[in-house]
Amino acid sequence: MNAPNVSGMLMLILPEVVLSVGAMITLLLGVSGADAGRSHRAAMAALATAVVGVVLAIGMLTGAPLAPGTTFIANDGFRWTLTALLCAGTGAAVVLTEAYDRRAGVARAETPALLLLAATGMTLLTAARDLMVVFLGIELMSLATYVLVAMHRTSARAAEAAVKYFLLGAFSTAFLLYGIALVYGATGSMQLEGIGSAVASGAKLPGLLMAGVALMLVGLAFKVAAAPFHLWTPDVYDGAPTAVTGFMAASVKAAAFAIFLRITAEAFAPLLADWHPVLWVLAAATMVIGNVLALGQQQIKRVLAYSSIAHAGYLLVAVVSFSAEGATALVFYLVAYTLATMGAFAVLVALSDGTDRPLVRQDLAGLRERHPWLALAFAVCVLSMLGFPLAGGVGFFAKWQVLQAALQASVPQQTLAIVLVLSSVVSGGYYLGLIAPAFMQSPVPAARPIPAPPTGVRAIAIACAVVVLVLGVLPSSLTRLAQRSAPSAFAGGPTVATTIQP
Amino acid sequence: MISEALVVSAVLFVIGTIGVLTRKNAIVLFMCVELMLNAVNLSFVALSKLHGNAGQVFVILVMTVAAAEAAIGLALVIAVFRHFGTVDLSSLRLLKG
Amino acid sequence: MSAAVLLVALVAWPLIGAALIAVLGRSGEGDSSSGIDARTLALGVFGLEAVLAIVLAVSVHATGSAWLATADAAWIPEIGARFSLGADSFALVMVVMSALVLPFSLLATWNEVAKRRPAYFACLSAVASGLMGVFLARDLLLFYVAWELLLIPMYFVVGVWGGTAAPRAALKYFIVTTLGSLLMLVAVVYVWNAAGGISFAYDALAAARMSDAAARWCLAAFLLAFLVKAPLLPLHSWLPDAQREAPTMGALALGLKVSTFAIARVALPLFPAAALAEPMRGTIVALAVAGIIYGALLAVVQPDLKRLVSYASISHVGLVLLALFAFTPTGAQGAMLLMINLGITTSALFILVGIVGAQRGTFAIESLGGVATQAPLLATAFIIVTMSAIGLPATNGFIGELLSFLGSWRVYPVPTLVAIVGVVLAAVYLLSAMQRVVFTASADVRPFRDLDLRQSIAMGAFVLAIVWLGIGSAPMMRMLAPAAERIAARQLPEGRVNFQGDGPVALGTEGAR
Amino acid sequence: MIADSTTTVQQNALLAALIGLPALGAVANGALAVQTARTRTHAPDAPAPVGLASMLGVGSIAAAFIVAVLLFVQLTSGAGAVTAHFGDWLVFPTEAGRTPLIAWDFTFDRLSSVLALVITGVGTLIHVFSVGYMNDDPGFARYFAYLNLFVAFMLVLVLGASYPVLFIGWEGVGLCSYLLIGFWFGESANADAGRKAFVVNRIGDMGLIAAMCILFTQTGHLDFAGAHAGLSGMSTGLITAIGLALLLGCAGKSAQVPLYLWLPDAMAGPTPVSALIHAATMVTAGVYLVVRASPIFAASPTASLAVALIGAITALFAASIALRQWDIKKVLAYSTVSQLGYMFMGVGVGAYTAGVFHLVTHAFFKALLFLGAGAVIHAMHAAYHHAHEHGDAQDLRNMGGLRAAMPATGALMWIATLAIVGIPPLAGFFSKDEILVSVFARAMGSPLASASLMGLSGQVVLFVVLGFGTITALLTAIYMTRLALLAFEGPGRSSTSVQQGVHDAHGTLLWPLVALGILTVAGGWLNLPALIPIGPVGVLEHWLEPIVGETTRRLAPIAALPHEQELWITGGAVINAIFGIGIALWLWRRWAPVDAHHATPGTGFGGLLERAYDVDAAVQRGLVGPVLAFAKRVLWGTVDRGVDGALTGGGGGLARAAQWVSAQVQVGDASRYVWVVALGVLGTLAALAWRS
Repeated sequence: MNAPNVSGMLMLILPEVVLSVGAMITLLLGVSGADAGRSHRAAMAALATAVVGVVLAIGMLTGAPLAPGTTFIANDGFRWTLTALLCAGTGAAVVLTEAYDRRAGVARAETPALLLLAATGMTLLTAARDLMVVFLGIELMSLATYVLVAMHRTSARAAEAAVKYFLLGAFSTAFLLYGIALVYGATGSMQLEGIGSAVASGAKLPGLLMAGVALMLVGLAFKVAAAPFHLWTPDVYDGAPTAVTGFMAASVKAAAFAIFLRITAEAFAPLLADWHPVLWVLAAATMVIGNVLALGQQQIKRVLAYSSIAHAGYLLVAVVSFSAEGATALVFYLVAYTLATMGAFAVLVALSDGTDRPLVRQDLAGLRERHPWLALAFAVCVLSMLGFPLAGGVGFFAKWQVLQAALQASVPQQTLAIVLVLSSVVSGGYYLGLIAPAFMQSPVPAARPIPAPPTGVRAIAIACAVVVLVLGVLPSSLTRLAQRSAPSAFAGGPTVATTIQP
Repeated sequence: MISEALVVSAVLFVIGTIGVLTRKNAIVLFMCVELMLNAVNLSFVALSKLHGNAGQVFVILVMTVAAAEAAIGLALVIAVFRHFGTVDLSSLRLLKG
Repeated sequence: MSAAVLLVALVAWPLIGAALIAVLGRSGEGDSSSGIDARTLALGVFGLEAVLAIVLAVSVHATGSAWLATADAAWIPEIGARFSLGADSFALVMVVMSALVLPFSLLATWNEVAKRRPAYFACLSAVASGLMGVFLARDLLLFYVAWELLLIPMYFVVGVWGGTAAPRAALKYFIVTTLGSLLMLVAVVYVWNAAGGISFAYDALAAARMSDAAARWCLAAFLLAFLVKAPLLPLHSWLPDAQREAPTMGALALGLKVSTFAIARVALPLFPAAALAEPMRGTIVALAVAGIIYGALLAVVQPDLKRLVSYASISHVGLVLLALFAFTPTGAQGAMLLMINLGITTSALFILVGIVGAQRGTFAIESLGGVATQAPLLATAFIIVTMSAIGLPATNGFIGELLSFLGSWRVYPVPTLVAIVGVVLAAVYLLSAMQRVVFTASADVRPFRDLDLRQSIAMGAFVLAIVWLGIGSAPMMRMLAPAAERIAARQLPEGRVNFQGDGPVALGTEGAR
Repeated sequence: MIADSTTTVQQNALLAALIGLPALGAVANGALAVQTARTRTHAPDAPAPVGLASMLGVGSIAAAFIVAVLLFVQLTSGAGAVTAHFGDWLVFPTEAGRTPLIAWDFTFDRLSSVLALVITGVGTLIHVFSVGYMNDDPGFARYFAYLNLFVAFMLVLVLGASYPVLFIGWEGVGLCSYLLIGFWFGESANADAGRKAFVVNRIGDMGLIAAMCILFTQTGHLDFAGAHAGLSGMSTGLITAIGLALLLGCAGKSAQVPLYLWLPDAMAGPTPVSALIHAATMVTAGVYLVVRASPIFAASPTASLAVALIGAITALFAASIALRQWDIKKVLAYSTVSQLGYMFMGVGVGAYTAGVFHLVTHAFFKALLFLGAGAVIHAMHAAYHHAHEHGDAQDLRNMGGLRAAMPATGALMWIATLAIVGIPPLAGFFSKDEILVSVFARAMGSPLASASLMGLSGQVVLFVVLGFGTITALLTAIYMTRLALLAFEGPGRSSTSVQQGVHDAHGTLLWPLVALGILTVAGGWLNLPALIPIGPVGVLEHWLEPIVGETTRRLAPIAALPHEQELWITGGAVINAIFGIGIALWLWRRWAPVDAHHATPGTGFGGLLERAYDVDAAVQRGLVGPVLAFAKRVLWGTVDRGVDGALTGGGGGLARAAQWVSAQVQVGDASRYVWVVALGVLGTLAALAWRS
């Protein structure tokens, strides 16, 4: 193990340090000063922190060539790209939660602080190369999110969602933890690299190892909401405050996938032939279940919950492809998906009336007449989720990358590719079910007047849509970024995948 | 010795799992999860006998996290109780379909 | 202006135009906001597009080489996609035809759409860009993007500006066509990958090494995408619904023969061997022929005029496919002519049906009538366009039909015979409809307005095209001939001329025998 | 194809003018018609521009006639056929890489010259008649636009030098026929009749298209010269197939069994239209095509026999129906069908000149009959109008004794009647006689007699044809005499005031009849048989020799017919005709009809004949009705909506199923969700355990 000096170590975890310090400052700002403006000041501080996180990550990406990381903290393109993405997502979430909470009359400083704490956990996950760090990151992220879900104390729905999320999350964490323990027992290492090399050289306790791998996969599958471990998702997304739902759908999922990919790539690569069928089934089931069940939903957030499940399925295809292309596709997809999800949720935040009444499709009726630009942004983001070229912008290339990865895998995954596109066809039904009322129906008078959406929310929605569109025409930069961001484990090419049996 | 400890740990873990599966009371459920975590801790401790002290460090970490988790979990249970007047999970059915 | 600039402009200008219309456009009389009448703007956009198309057509010379004009620029180097456009004679004619149909259709339907005109014309303009992209793309990824670009604005055109059942029809249109195009996407990735994953150029992809089975599956995916949209029996039911609900311009844009063009341009050249393989080829021919009769019979019993036209076009598409899949040069030429001329004729029919329906507020054939006595110009246009749709010789409708028959008879005599029966049925339904609409005393007391000046100009252009192409299209046909030979030649097994196994037909040289 | 080197610029221009003049007339009259109709939307009673329209309409056709005469004169002066090339029409590649052309080539040869003269000549007369006949019609200009257009297309048909160009005229005249039959579309029956004509014709056109397909596939040519030259290498079976396909097309256009159904209905159009299109010109296009395609038919005796047999059946069938028709135009319509059958008999047995000869004479006397009938109808109509009565101006039962009121018309009609009946020396006698003689001669021994049709020996077929032809001649004599007697002789059966209102036609309604009457009397001199050398013998036969001489010889009798046999046949035919006239007189004296108001529908076989064997109803019930019902109920109601329902219903069903499933799974109870998680864990463990 190479041992960098203290300042080097600090540099390696600088974003996490910044984020956690920012969280503290945010909290302090939130409890000081006059009541009226303090939550706003706190939010601004959190936003600034997130921006600093983005800048730091981009700086690391674009600066001097990356020094090799340590055995427990990675210092690669994968980490920094996703860190930037997650910090950006967190920033957006800060703005959205503030607007949403303000409308509901529950704006508090804890929310941005918790978001920053969750972000700390998430960025740790992008970097973790040691199971202890993995566990720490997951728990930091999850615990903060549990609380965020419950932040609206007057809402019974939020409370129910939080407790469900918490109990199921804790339950699954137990499996993950047990899996970690068993893998540790079988390989004698906590570090992904060490596990990998131990596994490659032949584990002493194969039964233990397999059980450990299985349990860890279960824990991770739960976090990314893969079927059949997805049951919490619709309920929790439904009950959580809309802005928080957006954060969970976009950033939490992205972070979970980051660690999912790194663990499979660095630790479990030699066992690919063993876990590949499991993930294959999970991916297929997730795509089908997510897309089909979304069809039957009336509430927008539940539709988007199932949609996020379906996207988890697509991302799993990228993971299953298990190659540099797969990793590239994953990064690319996460960027596109985060943009689209944040944009769509920004529009939903703009439309919420401050109560916890669930939004249904009818609430979108006549959106084009009320807020033409928001309607357009919403359409773009939703079409992007559908993976539609040009009008759906970068979403198409995201799908393209996944399909490419699937078909370029050393054992091409045609079946998964076909399942992917066929279930995508189904998704057209519900995505257009969201767009159609916005453009083809007249507005229904709202029960409560909805105030004009705050500038920040509009800006996020429109900015997301614009970026989606621009990247949809010129995806080169993102493609290059994603290609640079594949974890170093894949640098050796697709040889690791040769053990898959078709 | 290690394998016995591992077996005990596994048994404890399964007991905890069964508890989670069969009980409806949120607090009891949470306790069962804690039992599962502690069962894992036992494994860690036992395995660190084999592999060095990383496992023991992990135990400390898990205990810390579990404490934080407990704080949050109990707060959430209280919130639920305030809204629903019960902590029976099967009564929490606002969110479904 | 160089050809490359023209090609890029043809594709890009409608998109720019769409933005211009959306931003600067004003809805018309009722709209007090500042800006230019969206229709005028749209006319300008479409008009300039038509001018560009004509300038391109005039500036290139039929050199006999595959590509008369090309443009090429890097787009996504990471995956080898290029912004690569090119026109051969076939594409060129399709481009000119579509670019001319649009402004005249706009003139003819000037007052049809009243609400949210800027958005309406912006959508149509985007559709135009997609059309041009499909016709001109030389890069498969670009083609795919253009292909899909057609879908979304068209979805809105049908759904937002359509009739009462429009949102449902639009959704059906979207889902069914997406089903096809997403499977095609898998095939696109597959072919690209098989060709080394470095280029999307048609030629490079055609050289991809693939197993027979893989090529067949990929071709099937491509064909599914195109045939759903064509549409081929039994995947057709979205079209009558969508065209029935859509405003006239939407309906006629749906009727432009993009999909059959795509089959000829993309699907068949990419998989020349697989296209000959049974049972796919036979199945398509069988379905095509069944579609001819089926569409015709359904048109016969349609109580709704707009649906009738729609079923008629389903019937016509069957003939295009039959001629195309005969893989004879004559048949290919016939199919190309059919695509061009059906685009014109069907558009004109939809316009006329729209004019009649708008005045009476219904498309129910039973409730229409009285055109001949009250609107002689409209009646004359109606007769001529109907005759073109029937395929009366000396109209444009005939030349394609005849060549299709001549070309497919050699390979598929019995299916061709059945197709000829479809020609008889075309007379039945179109004459019945025309008789009802034109040659009856109207039960309605309201006077029927004849074509106004704009409509007269537009219909005059269509009638001119119908007659001119019917009698004077020899130069165009001479230009198309190499393209037809290429389409068929790719499909011919080496050294064989005749598919039937009864020995090559010795045509000999001119004047022999 | 390159223009004939002998064709001069001047000839090219003449040929262009021949077709172009009527076409220009059509365009001009069309513009006039649109203008009139637009004026009328403001001023409903605006008069039709009769003067200008008739000048344009008649003038263009008369000019075309003059052009035709000029060309004809050049042709008689020894110049070869004029072939004008007006550019390329269809250019397309074929397998061999050669790029065939179908050009705008028109040939004015000896065959098309005859047809062109008939078309423009008789056409001019009928146009003149129309000026008077349509005088009061508000659609006057529209009428002439259609009529001129018809002539233009008809000329394209007979002048076209290739099958596709012929097909332009072929379908174009169909279009004009459609428009003119439905000219008075205010009554839906008229428009229906027009549509029926078009559709039935299209059924025939399928045959023509199929024939072109086979010809092109086999020979690579579609121009007459090239395609016919390519026949030599083809099997007889294929040639027969082409011939039969052509026969289908000809049967459609020339109203042969079973496609004759449209022609009686076509009488819904104005009577001059019936005279021009449905008697003199368009309906004979089938005969023309058989002659033009004689190399094909000559190469296939079987196909020729089929033509002859179809013709014979049609002739007899239609003649029998004509016996019991009361509508004067219906009688003439069935008579036309029957006479077309006669022409088919002629060209079917390879007597192409005889067929063309009968075509020409028939054009004269049938046009005269129709125009005469038109004059009668016009007069009756005016009389009814004048007397403020309502009655069917076309029903023979309402006529009677008209000769007194219309002496000129009556006399001309009697001449025409005797001509069609076959009384020498009128035109019809010579042409009908020639056909019968030809059939007999070939039945006695010829390539046709030794061929077979559907297992029947050719000789049997030819004798059947001869028998049918003879009976038809008898029936023709009966029904035509009946018509003339009912209309012009005996006492009048309409009210006195109507009878007094009937006056003979004059001016433009009369002198075309006179001209046709002269032609009817003199037409026989065109092709006198050697047997009756009262003038130059066989003019037409010599004239057509370069076109059909060779093909005629291929099917010609092995031995020439002895003169006495020919004399017997000729004499027999005359006696046959006189016998028929006698029967008609006898019947007329025994059963004087009552007027249409008091008449009862016929019963028994007579009734069946009156209803034209109920074929229309049978087709409606047996074919059209079931197909429509099938399309409506099965295809539209069940299949199409079913597929659509399955699609949308499938989507909706999937959504409902999804809703149901998520309602079952997503119950909201987290204590149940944990079970799913646990099962997932077990599954994953099992999967990995199984792997290792």
